Amino acid sequence: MASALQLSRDDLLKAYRDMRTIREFEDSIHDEFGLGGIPGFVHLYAGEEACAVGVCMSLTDRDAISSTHRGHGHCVAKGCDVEGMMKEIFGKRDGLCQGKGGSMHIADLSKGMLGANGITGAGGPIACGAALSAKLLKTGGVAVCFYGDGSSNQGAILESYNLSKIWNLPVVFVVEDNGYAEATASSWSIGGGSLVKRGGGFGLPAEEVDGHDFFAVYEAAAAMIERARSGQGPSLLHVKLARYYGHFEGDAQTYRAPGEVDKVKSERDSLDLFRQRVIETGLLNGGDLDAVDKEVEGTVVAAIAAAKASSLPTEADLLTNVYVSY
Amino acid sequence: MASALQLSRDDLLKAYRDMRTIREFEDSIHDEFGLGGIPGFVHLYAGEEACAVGVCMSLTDRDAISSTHRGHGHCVAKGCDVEGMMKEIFGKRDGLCQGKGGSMHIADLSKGMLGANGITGAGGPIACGAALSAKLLKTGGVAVCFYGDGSSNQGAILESYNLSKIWNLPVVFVVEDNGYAEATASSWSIGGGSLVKRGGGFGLPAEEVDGHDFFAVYEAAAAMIERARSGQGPSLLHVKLARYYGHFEGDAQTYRAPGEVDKVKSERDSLDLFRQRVIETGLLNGGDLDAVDKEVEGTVVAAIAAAKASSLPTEADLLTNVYVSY
Amino acid sequence: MSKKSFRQAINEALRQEMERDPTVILMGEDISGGTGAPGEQDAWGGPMGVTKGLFTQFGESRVLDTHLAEISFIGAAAGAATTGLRPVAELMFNDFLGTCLDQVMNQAAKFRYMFGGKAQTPLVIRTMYGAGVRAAAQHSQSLYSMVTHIPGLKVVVPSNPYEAKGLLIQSIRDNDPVIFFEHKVLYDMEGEVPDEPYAIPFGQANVTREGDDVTIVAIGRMVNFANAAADALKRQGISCTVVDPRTTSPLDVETLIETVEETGRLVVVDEANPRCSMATDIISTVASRAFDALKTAPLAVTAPHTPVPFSPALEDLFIPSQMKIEEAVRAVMARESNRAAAE
Amino acid sequence: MSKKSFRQAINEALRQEMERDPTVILMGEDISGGTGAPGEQDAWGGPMGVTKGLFTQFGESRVLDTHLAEISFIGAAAGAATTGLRPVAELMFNDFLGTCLDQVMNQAAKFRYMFGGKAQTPLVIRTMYGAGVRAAAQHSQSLYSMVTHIPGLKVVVPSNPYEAKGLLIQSIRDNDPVIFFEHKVLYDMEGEVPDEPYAIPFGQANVTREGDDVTIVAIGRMVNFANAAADALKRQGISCTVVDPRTTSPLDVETLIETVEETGRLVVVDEANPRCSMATDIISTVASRAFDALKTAPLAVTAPHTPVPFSPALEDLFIPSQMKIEEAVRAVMARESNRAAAE
Ligand SMILES: Cc1ncc(C[n+]2csc(CCOP(=O)(O)OP(=O)(O)O)c2C)c(N)n1
Ligand SMILES: Cc1ncc(C[n+]2csc(CCOP(=O)(O)OP(=O)(O)O)c2C)c(N)n1
Ligand SMILES: [Mg+2]
Ligand SMILES: [Mg+2]
Repeated sequence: MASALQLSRDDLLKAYRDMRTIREFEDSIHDEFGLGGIPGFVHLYAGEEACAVGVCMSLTDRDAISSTHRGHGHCVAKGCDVEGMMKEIFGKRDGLCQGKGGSMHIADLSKGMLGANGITGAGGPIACGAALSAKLLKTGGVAVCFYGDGSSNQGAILESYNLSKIWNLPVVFVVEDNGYAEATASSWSIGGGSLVKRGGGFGLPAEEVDGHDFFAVYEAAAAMIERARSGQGPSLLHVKLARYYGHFEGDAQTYRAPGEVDKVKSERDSLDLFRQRVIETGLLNGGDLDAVDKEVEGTVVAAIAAAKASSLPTEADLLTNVYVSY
Repeated sequence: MASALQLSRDDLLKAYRDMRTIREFEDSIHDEFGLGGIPGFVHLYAGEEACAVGVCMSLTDRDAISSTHRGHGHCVAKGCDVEGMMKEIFGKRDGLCQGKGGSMHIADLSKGMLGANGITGAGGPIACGAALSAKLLKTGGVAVCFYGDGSSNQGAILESYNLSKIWNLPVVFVVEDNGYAEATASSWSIGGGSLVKRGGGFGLPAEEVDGHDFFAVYEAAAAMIERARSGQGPSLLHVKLARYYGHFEGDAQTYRAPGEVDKVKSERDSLDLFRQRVIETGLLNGGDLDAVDKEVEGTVVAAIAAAKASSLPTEADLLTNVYVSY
Repeated sequence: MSKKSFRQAINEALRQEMERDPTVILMGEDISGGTGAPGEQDAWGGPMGVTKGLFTQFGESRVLDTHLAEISFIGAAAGAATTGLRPVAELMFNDFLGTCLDQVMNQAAKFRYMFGGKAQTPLVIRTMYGAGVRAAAQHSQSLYSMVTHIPGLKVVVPSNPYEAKGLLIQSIRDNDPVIFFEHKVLYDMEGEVPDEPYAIPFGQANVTREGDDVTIVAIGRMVNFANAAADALKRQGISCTVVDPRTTSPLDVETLIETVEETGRLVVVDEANPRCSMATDIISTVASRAFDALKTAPLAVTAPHTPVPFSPALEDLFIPSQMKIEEAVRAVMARESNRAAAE
Repeated sequence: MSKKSFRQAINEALRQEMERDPTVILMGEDISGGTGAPGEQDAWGGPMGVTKGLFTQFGESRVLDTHLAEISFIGAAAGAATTGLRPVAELMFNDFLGTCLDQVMNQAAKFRYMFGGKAQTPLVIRTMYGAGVRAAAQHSQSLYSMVTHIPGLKVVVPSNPYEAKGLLIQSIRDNDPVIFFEHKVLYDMEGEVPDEPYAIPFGQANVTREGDDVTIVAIGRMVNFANAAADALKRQGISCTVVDPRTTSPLDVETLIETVEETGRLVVVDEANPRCSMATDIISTVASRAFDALKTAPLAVTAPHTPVPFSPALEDLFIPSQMKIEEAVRAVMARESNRAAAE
């Protein structure tokens, strides 16, 4: 099994940089949204960084992921350009999707990022399709489907478990169980209470993992990805974690227990845990990490400035790209 | 637990009569279809009688069932009028659905028969809805959802498992696993291979039962129905059985093993097994059963004659019943 | 009578019908909110707060949070409707019809006909539609045309708070499956709404402006744009009739024809995509049934044949505007038809 | 060139495109048949035998039986199409669109636009539509209007074997998602079909009859009824142009307008339900864009606004017939429009 502690210094720095980038990106968007600069619905990934990054560490551009309405973290982890993402979220013409997609539809197919998705669970079949392409075209690629605890009850996801199993597809299902679907608790909404058993009911090897612990996610996901890559078929990773912000920006979150998020932040923050672990084990030192923090802050500040400065799409853009032009 | 051997003489005679009626009904339709008298698609239930009857023995009119494209057996077992069914299948105006539904859409809501259904798996949510009505209106009723092995992979069914569990609905899911969905084997199409485990993945108590054995089905179903009725929630019964005819009338069935059906007919026929069992145990005698055979033959012959003699709908019927008239 | 928002009007209609009839229940994703959670139950009242307070008043056997899985809960609402309840199910965004259309189209809509009139399905599906809040391609569509195509469904598209309350009450009392479309931009719109319950019958269009020159037929939110355009045009010397069909199925064809017979000109305003839409439906109906009354070609003001773009710069161009309606009206006024020339 | 059935024409198109391009794959329920079973694999070739033999020729990595669950396999086809394959997925009956519409409408159709042009989705969904075989309400619908409403989808409705082969080859080569509608009653229809591959471009209508008096536009199977009606009417002294649009999206508006400019009269024949349909789409388009060419009101011959009834006695009344088309043509010829009177 892949051991996270055997990761190279560069890999560890990349992991931290990606996690830090996601955090910084989301915190900044939270602020900008508050100031009124960002249009539409925004769902932030802050708090869940170790999942996207821990999983995507084992993927390259030939591998594909399908994502969710809460997709910024997956995008960063899969290598999407941060400035392009920011421009997209601001609705600008040189955003990753020319401003036509927005937060809920960021995609970069060249990176194997098949799209955030406004339809919960819809990424299941899409990931199966990408896995089918990888299998039949023998690219050696795999596909990862990210989705939430609430979305795990969608027919689209449940059918995909079965299809992936009987077609023996190289796909890994990663449930990001942050305890809530909007305001509804996952402890209530998941019949039977165990997604590991749920996976087992479809013949999927399944495992639960602490989603605040990058190393735990990385190791569990790497094994499942390796399993898929070597032709042994699909599996399911149940990742327990917490979101730091509301369901969407504007959510008053009265359904949560008082102090719930603060407790996670102080005890189980993924960045803190990572920092602690790498310093304790001597893999990196505080200075390394501080340098990344600074670098990332600069990147995100620059991305926001660029996004604000860049221009909007124009009337001519409205009608293009409905169909392929011949 | 309800023991089938404690069933009254009347109950046993009713069970046999219903099973025999289904067999006779289906065999006759097979013949009539061959002669060209029956329009459209027809899916026959012959061979699976012990399931519909074994389950419906524990239901009354306040209980509801949702059925499938292969619905004649469920209709008979739930008390639909045989002549009305036959007229419907022939497309006649005084059929159970005025000739507008046909074989795939026979319903009789007054009997709690919510409809055969041409959409595989669609009965799952409908049964949940009926169970919700029973629960909220406190009728004491339960709902049973019949569906096939192939249909068991539909999102509609899989979501229904979860909904019934978290809403604690009085519903029993009865999978009729006849080994095939059209020409596709259930041993291939069901990921993980076990519907008992599948049910477990949603927190549903589940059990497998021999669907040729009326007594086994009756006992297992009665326990699950009782469980639902007493407020303990949903469960799943995986019934293994065989269909005697093709998927639909006209299916050449080259996907089956040679002699496959003959073997079941000679060794595990539900009517033979029932006869053997009740005679062995002295609950009924051969004469009782022969009398039923004769009675049923007369009923079905009369139903066919009546269906042939009755009149077709007319132009005025085309536009009625799209909406309720006020 | 008092000023209420569209949101309040809907909430009040639900509350009053639930008070009147114990078989009316609500279900949907977070229509209460907080189920199973450690904090407040009734935390959301739906994503827009439309059902807020109803859980507190009616409890968990009347206001049911569902899991996040539309096939099953929309289908369960249909099944419950045929077995004694009158469920009002919330499909959060009409864009999610794609996840549960079978239960709407092949089940609820067809039960009655398929079963020879023996089933009754008093189901209401409330759903949010429309562009304008930068919610992008999968949360901004206007899909009433799609369900209007399907026999057995009744389709309601209210244009203001008064209409919303009266039409929703009628929807709940109706014994057929009804899809009730709420435009997300209208929730904060205010208007006079009677405090007592009242029902607005289906299939009776509302003529909101009367004029001689052009009939403008508009759907849902667009009625307000059409009214504003008509008022502006009046100042420019063009007098318009504005028709709000209220329900697209059944459609009040008579009123459409009558008003076109008076004006001789037709502009249809529909926020939906243009192909096989209500815009084509209304123009086709008038062209087929009131052709001789038409002085010139009818015109449609619709969204383009594109998904809804995210960027505000594009979305604003996507949505029909008062300006575009005025231009369309002036265009039909300006057209010298061959017929007019021949007369 | 040789006589082939509609079924054979489709099978040949699939075979030739699969031979030409190794990324073309097929998937669907029992399109091979027999997967996992003890007897023959390739036992079915789809429920109508349309794909029969392709499994035997191309094997299990090109012809994939699916499980019975449309959301996932139709969605997988969409996902595969964006990642290098060119899947032709069979949705057995178009009535099952309700089970998987989200993947069609919100995913495949929108990828390209939503992602700023960066996705390409060369997906074909073959599906069976139409009434006529007593398959009742859930297996007999004609739902091309519903998908024509959705931007991003191309919609093809072939009327005979020649059209089927050429349009299916074009569908497979096209880089957009295409929904290909096959009328179940046409599978046994025979016609001359070239042996070699050929592609019929989208958006170019086929004028199957030329005449002076009335333009009949008909969709899919109805083209054959329209041709027969035109031939019969010719003997009655009425000369008709018949237009087969071939694709409802894109629609060849120019040919519609040109032919109506020649004849001045329009009858549209559409087997689908009438509301928000291709019938209304075509009438509305012509009324808006060629109003002055119209001598009299256009007329639609469609199914009624009801589900498809089972009983043969009713289903035969449900489907537009050659007789009804002839009646409609005679009716538009007889109408003395005010305009004509005024001229
Ligand atoms: C088909 C569909 N139904 C409902 C919604 C509305 N919705 C958006 S996100 C969400 C909750 C998702 O919960 P979960 O899957 O746990 O993901 P999380 O937001 O917690 O990351 C809901 C109900 C949707 N987008 N799509
Ligand atoms: C949604 C949907 N997809 C496909 C079909 C076509 N179809 C009808 S029956 C059937 C097989 C059903 O198999 P199973 O559930 O095992 O039931 P059985 O026929 O064996 O009783 C299929 C694929 C359908 N009717 N509905
Ligand atoms: Mg969640
Ligand atoms: Mg089966």
